[in-house]
Amino acid sequence: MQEQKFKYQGIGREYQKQLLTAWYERLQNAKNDGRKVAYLFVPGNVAEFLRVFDFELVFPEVNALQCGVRKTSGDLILKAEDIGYSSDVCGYVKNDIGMMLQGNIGPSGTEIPKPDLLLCTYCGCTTFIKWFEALAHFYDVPLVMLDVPYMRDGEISDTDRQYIVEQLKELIPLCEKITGNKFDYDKLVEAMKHSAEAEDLWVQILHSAKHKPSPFDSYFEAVFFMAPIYVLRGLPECTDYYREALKEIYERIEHGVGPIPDEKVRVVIEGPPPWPHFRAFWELLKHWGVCAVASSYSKVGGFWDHGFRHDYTKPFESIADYCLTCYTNQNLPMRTELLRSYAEEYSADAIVIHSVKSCRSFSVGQADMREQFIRKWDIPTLLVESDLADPRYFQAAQLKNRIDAFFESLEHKRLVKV
Amino acid sequence: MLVAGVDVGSTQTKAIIVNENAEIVARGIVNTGANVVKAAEKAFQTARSTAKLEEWDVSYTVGTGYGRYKVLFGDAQITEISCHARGASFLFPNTKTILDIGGQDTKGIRINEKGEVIDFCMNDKCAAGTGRFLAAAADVMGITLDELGDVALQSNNPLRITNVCTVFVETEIMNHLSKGKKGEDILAGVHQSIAARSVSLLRRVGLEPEITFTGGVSKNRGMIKSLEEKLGLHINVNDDSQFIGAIGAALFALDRAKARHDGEYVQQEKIISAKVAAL
Amino acid sequence: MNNGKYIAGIDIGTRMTKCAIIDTQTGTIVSRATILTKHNLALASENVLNEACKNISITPSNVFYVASTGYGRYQAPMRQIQITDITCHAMGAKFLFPKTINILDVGAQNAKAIRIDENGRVMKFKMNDKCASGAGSFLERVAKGLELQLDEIGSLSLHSKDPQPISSICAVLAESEVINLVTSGYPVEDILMGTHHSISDRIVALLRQVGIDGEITLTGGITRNAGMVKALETKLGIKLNVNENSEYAGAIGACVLANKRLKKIAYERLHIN
Amino acid sequence: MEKQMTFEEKIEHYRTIIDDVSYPTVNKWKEEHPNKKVVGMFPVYTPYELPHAAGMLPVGVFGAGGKIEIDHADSRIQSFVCSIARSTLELGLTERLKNFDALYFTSICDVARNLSGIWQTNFPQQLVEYIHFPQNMNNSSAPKHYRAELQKLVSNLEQLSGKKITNEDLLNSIKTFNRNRELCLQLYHIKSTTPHLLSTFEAYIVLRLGTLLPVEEHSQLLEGIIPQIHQRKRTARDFVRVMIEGSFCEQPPLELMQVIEDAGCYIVDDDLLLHSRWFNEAVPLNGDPLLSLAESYINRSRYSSVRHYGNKSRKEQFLEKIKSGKVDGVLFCAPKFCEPALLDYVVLKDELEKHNISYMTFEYEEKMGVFESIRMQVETFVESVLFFS
Ligand SMILES: Nc1ncnc2c1ncn2[C@@H]1O[C@H](COP(=O)(O)OP(=O)(O)O)[C@@H](O)[C@H]1O
Ligand SMILES: Nc1ncnc2c1ncn2[C@@H]1O[C@H](COP(=O)(O)OP(=O)(O)O)[C@@H](O)[C@H]1O
Ligand code: SF4
Ligand code: SF4
Ligand code: SF4
Repeated sequence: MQEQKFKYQGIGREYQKQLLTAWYERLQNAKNDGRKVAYLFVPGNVAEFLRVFDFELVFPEVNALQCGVRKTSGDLILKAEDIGYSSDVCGYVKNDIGMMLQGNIGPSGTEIPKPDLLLCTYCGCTTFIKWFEALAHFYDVPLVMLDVPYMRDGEISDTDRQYIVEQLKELIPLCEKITGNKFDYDKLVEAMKHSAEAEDLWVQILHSAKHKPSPFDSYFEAVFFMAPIYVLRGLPECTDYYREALKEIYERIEHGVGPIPDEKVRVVIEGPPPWPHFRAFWELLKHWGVCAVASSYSKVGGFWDHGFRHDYTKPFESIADYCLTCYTNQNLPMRTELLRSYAEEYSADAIVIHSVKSCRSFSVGQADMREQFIRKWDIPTLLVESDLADPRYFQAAQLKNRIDAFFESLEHKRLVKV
Repeated sequence: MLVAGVDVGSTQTKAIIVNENAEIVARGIVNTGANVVKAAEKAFQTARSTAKLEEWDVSYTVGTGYGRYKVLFGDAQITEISCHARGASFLFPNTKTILDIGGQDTKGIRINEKGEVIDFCMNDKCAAGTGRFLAAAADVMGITLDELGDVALQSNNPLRITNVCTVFVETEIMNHLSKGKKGEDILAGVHQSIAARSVSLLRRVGLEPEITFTGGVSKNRGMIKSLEEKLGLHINVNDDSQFIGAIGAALFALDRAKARHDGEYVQQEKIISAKVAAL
Repeated sequence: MNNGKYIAGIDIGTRMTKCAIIDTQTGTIVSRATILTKHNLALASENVLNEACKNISITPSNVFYVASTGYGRYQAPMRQIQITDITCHAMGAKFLFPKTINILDVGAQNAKAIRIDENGRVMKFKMNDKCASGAGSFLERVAKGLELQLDEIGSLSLHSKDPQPISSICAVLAESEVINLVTSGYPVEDILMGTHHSISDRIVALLRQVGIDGEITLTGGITRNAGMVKALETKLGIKLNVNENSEYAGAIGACVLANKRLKKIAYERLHIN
Repeated sequence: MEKQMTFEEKIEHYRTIIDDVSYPTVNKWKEEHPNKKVVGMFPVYTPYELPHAAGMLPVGVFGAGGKIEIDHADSRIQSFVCSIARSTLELGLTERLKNFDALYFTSICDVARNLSGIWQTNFPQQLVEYIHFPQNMNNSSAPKHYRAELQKLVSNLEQLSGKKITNEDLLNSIKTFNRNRELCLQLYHIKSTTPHLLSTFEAYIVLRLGTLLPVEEHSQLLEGIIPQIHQRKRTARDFVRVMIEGSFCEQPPLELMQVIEDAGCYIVDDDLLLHSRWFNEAVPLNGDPLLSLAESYINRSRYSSVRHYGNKSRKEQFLEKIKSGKVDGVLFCAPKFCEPALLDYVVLKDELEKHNISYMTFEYEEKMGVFESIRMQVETFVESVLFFS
């Protein structure tokens, strides 16, 4: 069935690749073209706000992710360890610093321009702060914090929202000074409109995984499909992309096909993927006919699937809400409940947690989550450990053992009972 | 109906044959050695010959252990983790935690009431804390593995062994010996050191009684005692503990064979009724 | 004979105890000795000193200052000062090869990577003393397993054309792997070279942590093993500094540092009086 | 009885108290005040003034320091996490914190943050607070936001105790803690100017005891021992003056401090138990007390890796500490897996290299057992200063 050629097959992946390549090229030329460059993080990124000033945006995490997929992260991490970084700290940070030490040549071979502004969007992960402090030290450029309080009470408080709004407003003069461009309210509104439209489309793709079989893998495929909503959000290209990608999904549904030829098990996945061994990890699960119907990682850059959209009628407040609600900024009880509800909504058979050694922001608490899933809700839950950037921590034999032991018991139940 | 489980370990290969009432009818054990495929065949053959069975008498075979894919005559492979869990909860139904100390690795497995694996954790790649560590100690002391535990049990004053690494421990033992320390005290120290490491492995998966001890090292009485002391709990062991992986595999084989059997039966019924209908 | 001429450095290792004597007037090494440590560390230090003295026909009473180092440094009864292996090996390496920046000291139970500044002062170091897979005992075991002499394995491995990779990370498990490989018919020299490569991988990883930055001097008992030297050089892609004194680098460094200390004390006395 | 004890005897006695993970001082207090609440304070800094103002006992929670076996927590928190997180959870799971009615965590790192979440799910009967400290110090609304945060804590405490907290209460608490901080600083002054009179090992025990006692009692105790220290007869030795950096949260084993000092070091400054001297100046007693606390946090708190400043000024403060302590070298001594410390290390040592200051680094964890390797490292460091300067 998969062999059949549909009109849109593969567009989601291909188109996305083209967009990213174009983006890296544009970055390379940014300085020549006289554009200023801002570095920021994916979670809680204030892309719309920065686009008003025509900043080029660099996401160190996206670079690190791409290096991981292209298997260069291992060497870069060693470079960073050579200057003193411990083997126990976040692999993304080391990957990025390693890249900087090697002349800042990005994953696709193009040069990544130096920052004019380091905007640390502190959305949950405290390592973000340490990361950008290090960049500020090495590049000797100013570091500006956007302090986003953690969702410690499980809900958005007006105090927190106002605090972010005030910080954004105070950021305006600095951005104007760096870029020489005046703040323009209409431009902000326009970017917000583009964003909301793209977000609508993206959410439809995510929700499509409720179909059986799922037309879409909400983890292994989503990580490609979600790149434009991070790096291009607020631009019309982004909306175009999702329009096309959604067509592909519709077509898959129509033909009753999905990413897994014969979907046997539906799972919800928590935690970032092991980029350097992305394929191998996918294969380990595919072997058992596993399709990820929902994942938390596809929400790190924004939590839209429960209704949030950038809202041009109150741009600052909605940016604040966007920052506050992204997955990394949600507290553990919220995260646990979210995964549980996904398992229900997407009729999943199990939850798989990929625990990342060097990312404590995600990992600490996952083992405890698993206890909750198993004890409170009787959801079979598998926890595996490796790393998102450091290839040394991917122990294929151990992982295979663990994954096989888990799915064979699911399968055994089925074989014997049915 | 007879089915078999073959557990191909890094050091020893075990085979078990059970009947349809899940009663063990035969056992076989051989050293794994360099040729893993042969070892699997030999263990299976040993078991069959003790029960005077031919290959076709066994209707389903599950391979497990690190060399499970080398059980070329098997019908399916299941990881040793699932098999140990299954075997342990079969022999000791209240098992919650399993400690498996084999030749080259140590595993901690936590299971639920249904005998399903919740978590497991293993130390491989390092011989410290495995059967190998004990074998090295036995070597240095010039005694056999069977004697090791009993010698250690005689000690009243265990020495503290400070090295973790198997290589360094050998030197440490020699140093103790040359200083005239008693063999049993040294060995008791060695057992305690492994017990400590094993318990910390169990803690990582969450230690809940009852605990069942499996693998070759469970034959060592000194080890059982050290573990019980360290844990302050009774641990389950019986004569078949080294075979638990193979037993688990055989039980899985039984389930599958039955399911297949039923399935075939249903299938045949359908065909027959279809034929009848066609008449 | 002038009583005030000789300084001795004694390096009490887990396996070997080494001694070097320098003549403070010429600043040269005049005697060396090495013996097996065994378990009485104090005795080892006395024996090795006697031996080194005997070589140049003096008695320990002619040695007026003794600096001890190594694992048993606190056990040498005749010492005036004890200094750590790291400081001593660094200084010894610097003395033997003045342009040294990095030092690799590989003994029986541990491996150390050191980085020094232009004065021989230790800037950074990393050591591994928990796992035998990156230290000399690993080789001793393999030699025993293959029924070879320790001093044979290095030269034998040099004949290897196609080193056989060893997959086990652990020295103990690697030993069985090595024996399995032999029974499966692989040439011994290839297996040995593979073993040497596997150890050097770990040693080089240690070295990377302190930063590789210039001439590297190898010290410790491992320098007697030509196969290890070659394996390390292959892995690092540069030549290592090694000579017949390298094994004594710790003891020599102890002498040099003792001399330095004495000069400082003398200088201070001069200024106080 | 306290009165007749020599300083050394006192230290001995205090040590048995701080080593006891059954929290004897807390149990005693709870017996004497059966209706009052106890609030656990996770490091690094937490506003002790607030529970105090509510008539509660704020108590430092620093893990178990290797004193207990981790039986349950190891399966709840993975192996690549600092020991303090795991042993604190173990204390909870083994009901050793059952006398605690509330627990405060703060935005120092992801581990502490997620631990607060684990706590919420596992101990629903306790009030769990996760305090968000401002990270954007240059923002004009930071004091306002942090003040609101403090106000929220106050309201929750009021609910817990059923008693209103007045401005008067708050001012009184601030005053009490100002005094205690001043006394703690005096110990540090002794350590820096006459390090032979007071070792870090001793100073630490005294300060750590402070996290287990009512603050008034601790201040009184300090007032008693400070003169005793001055009267000690000890000679200064040819030791190297070092500063410890990186031990701000999980505390190093006491043996480790001894090993460092025995190897020939005077630890003249450190970042242990930072909360005890968190503010550089007294918190002002005029005006709105919560705002004073908020503004003090933003403008007058001590430098640490888990408190964000503009990058420049943080490095400056680090160097300033070194200069004012007349330090020969810095020992980066961080808990294993402590990301803030390990990440900061690279930036800070870069600064040291620029200024030609010696440093050395090693990691510790609660369960260490042997310190031989660290002893050797510190000795080497001391030698590198002694032989080469
Ligand atoms: N009688 C005995 N007493 C003590 N230890 C034993 C005994 N028999 C076997 N062992 C230990 O058990 C190990 C083999 O255990 P096993 O679980 O079969 O290992 P694996 O499955 O890894 O091959 C041997 O290496 C040996 O150390
Ligand atoms: N004759 C030899 N040939 C090759 N290697 C040797 C020889 N003698 C010693 N070695 C190597 O040196 C190691 C001992 O090194 P040494 O520095 O003396 O150790 P330590 O200082 O720990 O006693 C041995 O483990 C061995 O690998
Ligand atoms: S710790 Fe995790 S969330 Fe934080 S920067 Fe690293 S990878 Fe990202
Ligand atoms: S510590 Fe010893 S036993 Fe463990 S891996 Fe290293 S060499 Fe092997
Ligand atoms: S020790 Fe470090 S990582 Fe652990 S809780 Fe404290 S600050 Fe966080």
